[in-house]
Amino acid sequence: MTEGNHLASTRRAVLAGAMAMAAAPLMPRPVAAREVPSLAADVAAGRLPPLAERLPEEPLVVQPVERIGRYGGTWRAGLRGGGDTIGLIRMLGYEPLVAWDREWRNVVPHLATAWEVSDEARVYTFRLRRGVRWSDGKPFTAEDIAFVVNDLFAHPDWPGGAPTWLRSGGAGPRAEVVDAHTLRLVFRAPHGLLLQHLATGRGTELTMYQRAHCAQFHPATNPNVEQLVREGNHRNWVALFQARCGQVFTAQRWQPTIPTLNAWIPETPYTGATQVLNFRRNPFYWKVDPEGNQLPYLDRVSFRISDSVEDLTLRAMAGEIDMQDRHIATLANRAVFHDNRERGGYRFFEVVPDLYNAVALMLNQTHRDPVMRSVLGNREVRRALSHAINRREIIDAVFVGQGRPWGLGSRPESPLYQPGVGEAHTVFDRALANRLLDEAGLRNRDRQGFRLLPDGRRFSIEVMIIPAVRPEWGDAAEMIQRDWRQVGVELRIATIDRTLMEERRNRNEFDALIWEGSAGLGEALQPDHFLPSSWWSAFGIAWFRWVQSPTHPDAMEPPAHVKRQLALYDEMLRSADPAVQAERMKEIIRIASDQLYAIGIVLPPNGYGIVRNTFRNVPASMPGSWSWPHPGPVQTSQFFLA
Amino acid sequence: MTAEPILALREVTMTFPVRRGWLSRPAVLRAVAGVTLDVRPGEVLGIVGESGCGKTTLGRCIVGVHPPTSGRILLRPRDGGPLRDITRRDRALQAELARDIRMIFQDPFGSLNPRLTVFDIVAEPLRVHGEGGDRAALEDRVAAMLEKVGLRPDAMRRYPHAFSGGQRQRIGIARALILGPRIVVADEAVSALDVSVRAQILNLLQDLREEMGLTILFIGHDLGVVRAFCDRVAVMYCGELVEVAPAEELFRAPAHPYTEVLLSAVPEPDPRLRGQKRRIVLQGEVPDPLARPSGCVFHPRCPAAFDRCRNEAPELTSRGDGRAAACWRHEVVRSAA
Amino acid sequence: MSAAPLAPPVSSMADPLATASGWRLFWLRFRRHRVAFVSLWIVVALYGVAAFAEFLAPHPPDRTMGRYTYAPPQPFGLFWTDPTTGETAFRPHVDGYRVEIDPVALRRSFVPDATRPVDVCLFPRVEPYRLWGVVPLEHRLFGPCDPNDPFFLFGADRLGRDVLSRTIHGTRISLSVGLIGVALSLLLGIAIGGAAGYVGGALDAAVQRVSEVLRSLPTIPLWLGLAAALPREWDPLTIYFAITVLLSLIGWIELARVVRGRFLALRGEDFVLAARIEGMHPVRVVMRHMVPQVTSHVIATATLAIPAMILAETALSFLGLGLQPPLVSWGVLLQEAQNIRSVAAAPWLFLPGGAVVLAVLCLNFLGDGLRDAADPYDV
Amino acid sequence: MALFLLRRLGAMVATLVAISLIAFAVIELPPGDFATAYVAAMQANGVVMTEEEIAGLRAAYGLDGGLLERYAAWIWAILSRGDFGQSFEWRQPVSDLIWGRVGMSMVVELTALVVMWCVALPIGVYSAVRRYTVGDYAATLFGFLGLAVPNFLLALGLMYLSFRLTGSALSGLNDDRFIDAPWDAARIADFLAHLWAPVLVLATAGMAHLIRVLRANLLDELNKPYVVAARARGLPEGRLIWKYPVRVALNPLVSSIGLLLPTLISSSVVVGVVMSLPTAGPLLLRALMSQDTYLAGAFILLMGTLAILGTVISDLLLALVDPRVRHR
Amino acid sequence: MMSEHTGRDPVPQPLLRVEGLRVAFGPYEAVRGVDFSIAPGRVLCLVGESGCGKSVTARAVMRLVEPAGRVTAGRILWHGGESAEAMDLAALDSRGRDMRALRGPGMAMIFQEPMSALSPVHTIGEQLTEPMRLHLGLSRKAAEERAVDLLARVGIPNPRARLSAYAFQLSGGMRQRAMIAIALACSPKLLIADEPTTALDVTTQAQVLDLLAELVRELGMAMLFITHDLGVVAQLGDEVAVMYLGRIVERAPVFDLFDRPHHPYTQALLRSVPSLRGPRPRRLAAIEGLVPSLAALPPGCVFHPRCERAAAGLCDRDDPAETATADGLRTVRCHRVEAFAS
Repeated sequence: MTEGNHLASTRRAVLAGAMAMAAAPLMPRPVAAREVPSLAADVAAGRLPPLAERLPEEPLVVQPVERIGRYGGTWRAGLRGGGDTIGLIRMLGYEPLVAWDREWRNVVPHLATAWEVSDEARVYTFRLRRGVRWSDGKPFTAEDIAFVVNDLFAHPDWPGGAPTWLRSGGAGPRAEVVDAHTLRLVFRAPHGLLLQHLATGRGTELTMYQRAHCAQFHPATNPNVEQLVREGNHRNWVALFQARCGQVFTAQRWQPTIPTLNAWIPETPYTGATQVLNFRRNPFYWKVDPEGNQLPYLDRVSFRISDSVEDLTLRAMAGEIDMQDRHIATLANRAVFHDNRERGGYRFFEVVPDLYNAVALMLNQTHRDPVMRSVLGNREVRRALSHAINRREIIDAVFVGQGRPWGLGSRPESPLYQPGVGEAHTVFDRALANRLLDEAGLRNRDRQGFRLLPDGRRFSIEVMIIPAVRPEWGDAAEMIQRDWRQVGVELRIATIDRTLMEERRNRNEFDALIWEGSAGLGEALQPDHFLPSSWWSAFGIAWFRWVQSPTHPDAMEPPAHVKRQLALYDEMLRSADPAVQAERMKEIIRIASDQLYAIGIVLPPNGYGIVRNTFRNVPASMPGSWSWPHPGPVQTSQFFLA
Repeated sequence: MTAEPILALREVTMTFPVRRGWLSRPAVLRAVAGVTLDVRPGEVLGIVGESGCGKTTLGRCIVGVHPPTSGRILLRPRDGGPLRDITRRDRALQAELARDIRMIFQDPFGSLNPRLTVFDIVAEPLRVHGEGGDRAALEDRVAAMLEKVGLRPDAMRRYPHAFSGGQRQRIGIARALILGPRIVVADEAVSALDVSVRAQILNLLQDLREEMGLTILFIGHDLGVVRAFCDRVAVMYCGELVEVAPAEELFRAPAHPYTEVLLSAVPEPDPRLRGQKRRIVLQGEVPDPLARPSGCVFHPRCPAAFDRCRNEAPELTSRGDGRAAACWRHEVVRSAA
Repeated sequence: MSAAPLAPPVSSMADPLATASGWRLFWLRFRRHRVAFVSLWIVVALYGVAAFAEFLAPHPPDRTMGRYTYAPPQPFGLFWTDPTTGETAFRPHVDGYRVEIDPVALRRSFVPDATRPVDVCLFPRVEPYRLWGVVPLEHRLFGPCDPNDPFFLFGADRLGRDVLSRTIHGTRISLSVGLIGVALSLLLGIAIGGAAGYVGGALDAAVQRVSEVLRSLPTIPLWLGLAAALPREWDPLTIYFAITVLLSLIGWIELARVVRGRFLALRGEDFVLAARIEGMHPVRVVMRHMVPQVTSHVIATATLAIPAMILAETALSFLGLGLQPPLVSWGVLLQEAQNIRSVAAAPWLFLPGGAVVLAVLCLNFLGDGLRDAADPYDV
Repeated sequence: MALFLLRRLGAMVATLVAISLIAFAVIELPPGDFATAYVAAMQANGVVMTEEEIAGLRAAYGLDGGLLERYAAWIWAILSRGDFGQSFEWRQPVSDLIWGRVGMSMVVELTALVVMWCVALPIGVYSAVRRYTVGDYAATLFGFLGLAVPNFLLALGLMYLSFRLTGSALSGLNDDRFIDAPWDAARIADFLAHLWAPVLVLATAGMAHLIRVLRANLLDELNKPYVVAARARGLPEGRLIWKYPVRVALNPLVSSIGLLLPTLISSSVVVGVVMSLPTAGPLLLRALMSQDTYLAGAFILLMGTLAILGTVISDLLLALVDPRVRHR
Repeated sequence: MMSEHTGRDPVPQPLLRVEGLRVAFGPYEAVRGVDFSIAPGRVLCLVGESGCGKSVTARAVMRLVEPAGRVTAGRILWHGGESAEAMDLAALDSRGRDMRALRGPGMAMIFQEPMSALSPVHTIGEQLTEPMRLHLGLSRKAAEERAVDLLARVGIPNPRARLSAYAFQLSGGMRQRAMIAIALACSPKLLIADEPTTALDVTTQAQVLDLLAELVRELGMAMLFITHDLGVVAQLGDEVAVMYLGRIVERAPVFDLFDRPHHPYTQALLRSVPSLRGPRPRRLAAIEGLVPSLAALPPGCVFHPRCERAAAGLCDRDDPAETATADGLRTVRCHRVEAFAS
């Protein structure tokens, strides 16, 4: 059993992408590594064990993007005020059991070196990397993960229980510690997408708690926990636990006192009072470059916390930010960043968004009002409305001419891309639109020229938008409004608060909404625009209700094509074979596109980020998503300052 | 001389709570302290005293600006029936009384609403009391009234700021008299005017009084004017009446030491009197109204005070000849007589 | 008796001022303030612009010309010299654009090009529209003779919308926010302050206390909280009125303070006393004798409150809590402009800010002038 | 004086209770709670949360109690233990979060106040004494311009200008390297080098009001007999103006400091957000947006308290400088 | 009490001589050519109704009408300086050093309302010592000592404690005494009193008048006393100048004036003052008509519309010149002065 291979004993195991990881399997155990210069003094003074004792027996060898780097330097970037923990996870905290490769094609070994999946994808067995140490030098074992799964997620007091992505059949798994380096997760129902989910940002939740440290705050392992709760003036042990050990999305997990597997350790706790969040290198980090140099190259990370995007933008332009795309890389800023490249001494890198569309207008096909339901549920009406939109003009005006007309379908960069699907129903053809609407029984018009519903009311659609999230939506909506006016359909734009939008959506009290079209690369992980799978499946909230519970008063039985999709998805979950999953997913997307679950406008142009010229090993292009939590899978530990 | 009073004050007292800043608890200021006084029909009764003596407050109690804290105010009805208690007035009664008892104010600038024309100002009582009919009728009455007070009828189209002080006071008089009242309270009505104009206004009031049979309460501090204008004079000190007497008598032979002091202080327009006139120099200051002296209020400054004055407060007692004074010395005189 | 008058009395029957009403005197005093007088006319003009926005703006506010995103302002000229012949003729025009596309920066640059004039007409025929949503019209005051030509005197925004037209349309909401807000404040302020000042006593004390609390509260958090509490399903116009009401909730305090102070002073005035002795109904006393005295002063205070509301609206919009597109207000326009990109490359997007400054400035001068005229020695 | 203080304090407590009620109500008014706001924020980052997770969140934050109940608990904790509760977002005691920020705010705002006075005073006096001269108009125009330009525009412009001229963004109150450093001379120097910009923005905005009130007050006083009387005693004009009418005209302004403070605090929210200052504003805005009840509540309560304290202090100041107030 | 100084005494060398003084406020002339002079130890009373220009005249002497008003013509000759040459104050810069140096040691002023003429926020002591330290160069301590003496001199009890009192803490009479003390701080040669007793009650007025008379006698200073009350004039004045509409219509020693007023305005004025003596008049004598506005002065003699004896064709046409009696002690501005001056 060599590193990177699967547990070879069972050929029935599904091969999950480890083979694709280019260099890793072939890499011999690196030798003759140098000590990290900035740690040399500590090692010499005996405060730190020598490198060989810090590195695992089988360190993860990271292939640098450009070249072997050199040690030293600080990575400066910015965080938004308010716990910008997502950004931290992406940049510093992506250390899951299994990870994505840089191309977002395959799941590759990370903290787990190999895994086996049982039939029907119910039982997963992971082989953990040997000798990996937490930042306090304690070994990382299967017990650490079992603690999270069994003692936290399965504990009745733990808020929310196991996270959704870890559930199947409505419950989380049971963790079995086979030996110190072998862990088994046993699910109640098939969970074919587990590996992919593990490789997303949320997958890191399993590897963020050191049992030895966190058990102090758990009633099962520390009988005196009540006393600590009282002393710390906490509500209960969970609050105590989260305060001292953190929780995946809270700022509290970024404390110097919490042992971590990350490349850098915070120097001060991340709190609301923090102005600059500084990290120093983790001397026990478990990755090396091909020459055996312990990563990370960069000694420090320094994140300025700013409440003003403009402030961050100016800092980036002034060359005070080394690498970043988050918050600052807006469409509008591109030109100014371009102009200040020399002044700031930076270059651009490309970020391919995990979006199939920048503007996805979803019509509520399960409208509470039967007349509206029959009209919006009519595929021909939706086609008409799609053809009525002059996408080119919107792209010109709103998207600086970037991107092409697009409906619903995977991005060309996606493995699931199917020619013609994304382009379907996107031709601007006002005559066709009018004809289709006439044929759909919407021939009558009122004095202002608007079409009337069969019951005599005006055919008027209110669309909920939150321009605060994407300013383009408001602009696009205004242009769609004009286009639809031309075919006699009224669009009313409701600028709305997010909370309220979600409330109305979940109560199924809305006509339409605009959101971005997710996902365009990681379709299977976030399929809500392709079939009724979550509250974000706004095209058929009542169908989703039905999927959840057919007896729910708000539930509506979906039509045949939806049921077909649900069946396909079920097949997908039962198989952990990526090839099978890909085929099923493609068909689901084809149906969704054909049924116009969302009327899309434009295939989003690629985003960008800026990186200082001296800041190396940043790929020229990377996907951008929470499912592929960029730049995490690039392996930020191999960034260096030339 | 002892005609039935048209207006009678019985032990009228008016106090105000005074808060002197944040520290002290509210004190009680006795602006008017137990004034009893009869006003006879058709007379001009002068009320004199230095500033702060309560004469203005007394006048305001009578016209109904504020009800007295205690005591009674009685008014003889128009038909001459028995005196009617008008101490407490609701708005209806106030409106009714506003026909009988009216007021002329001191400040010819502040007493006329600068935003209204003279017509509006003078006609307002008519309108409030529902008299006068339509606009033309109102204009006729206002014009007649204006002529009566010596203004040209076309003045009614102008605003108060277009008039001099004397003219404004005429407007104020017109407003006071247009309802044909019986009693007019003139509160320092000529104090703000220049000498030459003051005489005009006083003469005008004199004429109108005779013509309309008015009873006038003339509140003032200029003793010369009071002497010239009033039939009877009441002298106030520290909220109390210290002397009441027919004008001639009072100026000839003041019965109360304070009256004497007042008279002696008036600068006479005759240089020959320089050094001849006996000037009584008062000790100290007017007492703080919040800390009234015991006994006779005037005793700390009185040149003729004796022991009794310090301990007992003298009542205002009549001497029988229409004169009354609140002074133990006067008491002595009376008992001697 | 006041201090001996230093200046001689000037009014007499012969004086032309003699028959002037209080309002006329007010006006005459006001006219002496030259800056305020000029400001008055600018403010009147601004409100005129607000009233006739549809007619005055060369384009509808939401008209996008996708080809002209971020087009800079075009210079306007009355005479045009033909570059080929060198002849100069009267031809009102703006310079057209030469477009340069930079594919890396994802940007089109526009350079005004004098050789391609866009003819400008008075009363050009345009697509039919309705003034105030009522009066059907087919012409605007001015604009390009050919409606398809670019015509951006203030430049264009990120959607190729005419900033001038949007600014003109924004005038309507921005100025009316102030006006309506102040009207509501006035209503509240006069009612509350008037009652407190006239009745006095416990009511006065209560009002004093409440307004002290409200004044002590930093307004932005209050507005933030309240603005966040507005039901978002309301349509933009309702939100607009709600925001106005919110602004006025704070605005009344100052007005109430002024009114109360004046009423307290007026209550002791002899002419009010005279009216009260008359047995007049208190409401009539207040309406006839007290309110007219405070109006000019209140108008001045109200005028000074309008700019504060305009600024408050822009600040709220800036924080994302005020009015939202598709409504067009100056605040909304500035909110869209408030990024480095605009500062750096499209500074004309801040021209609505110029409008804010102009309006606020003029309203302040006007208010100051009015106040001086109402009461030369009062703060 | 002692009695006055007591009464003033009593009134202050009553006002504070009112403020705390308002603060709490305002934060609780918007639909939804922290959980919904949190879920929405996660959603924006692509993290989808389920109903169970949300319910778990609510339970964890104690958002399931009644409004009054929570208010009572909150206010009781503050009064009994000085415990402002926990910030939902930061899972930290609120008191750990706010003091530093509020302190920084006070530094910025008080500096702005001082600058405002130092500039407004001479300008106000000048424009009153030289009424209707070019200088008066210029001063007035300057003051009004400061008032008319929205704060955020000024801040934004200043930041960009600084970027163009010096190549560095003008934001924050310290360079990164000083932020966790002790307050030594170097840090203070750096602090002052950053402080001027927000102070400038804040001061220009408030100055007009000060100038205008001072000018009006002074115009009122300039014609008073006591000024003529002082002149009749042969005092030099400059000394006379500053000693007599200015002194009297300042008194009402002294009492207005307290009222200026809430305004300053408000505008510093906006400036703080634009210029990314470590002041209360940005955190408050965040807290309000994310419905972090106790954090926002504590901020509003604290700002209200400071404002009221400001009023009390300025009342005392007034008593100090104005004998008419002192001796009554 | 003070019968010694009467108008009959030979007139000493004047301290101040005003010639043809004119003061304008904008387009209106409030003072239209006024002449008078005051000698040390003498009291000149300037009498007239409100708006006649008496206050303006007094302030113009101290050059305190600027900038609202302006001395447009005339000379204000000051003989109080070191040199024999008279100094023309009208030619000085009203805010200049020379003028300032004169205020305080040369001339001082007391005002009608002591409350508003005293600074509300400075102590009496501060305002009292200020001119001494400024003009006499006294130390704070010396100034305070002198201030205590002065306060005692003007009859303020417990003077040392009063130094730290504020104006609002004193009664009206005390305030006026304090005001007088401040005026006397630098021992002025000329005291200008602008209606100092008008705002006071009669009893207090009497005290203040006595005090002023005493001071003039003791200190030998000259006093220009502005009043509208002829009773006050009769008590205090050595000489009287009656003003009407910006001009002195009659000037005479006090006994002459009260005995035999020449100008019809003076006569009417005297008649309209009610006396406490003699028979009670049935009616008061009034001057009919109104004081014309400065904006619309009648032609000819400005008093002619109200004058009982105005002669048509003369008084309504020609402005009367000032005529002096043979002894030069008296001047009258009336066309028909011979016709009735008996």
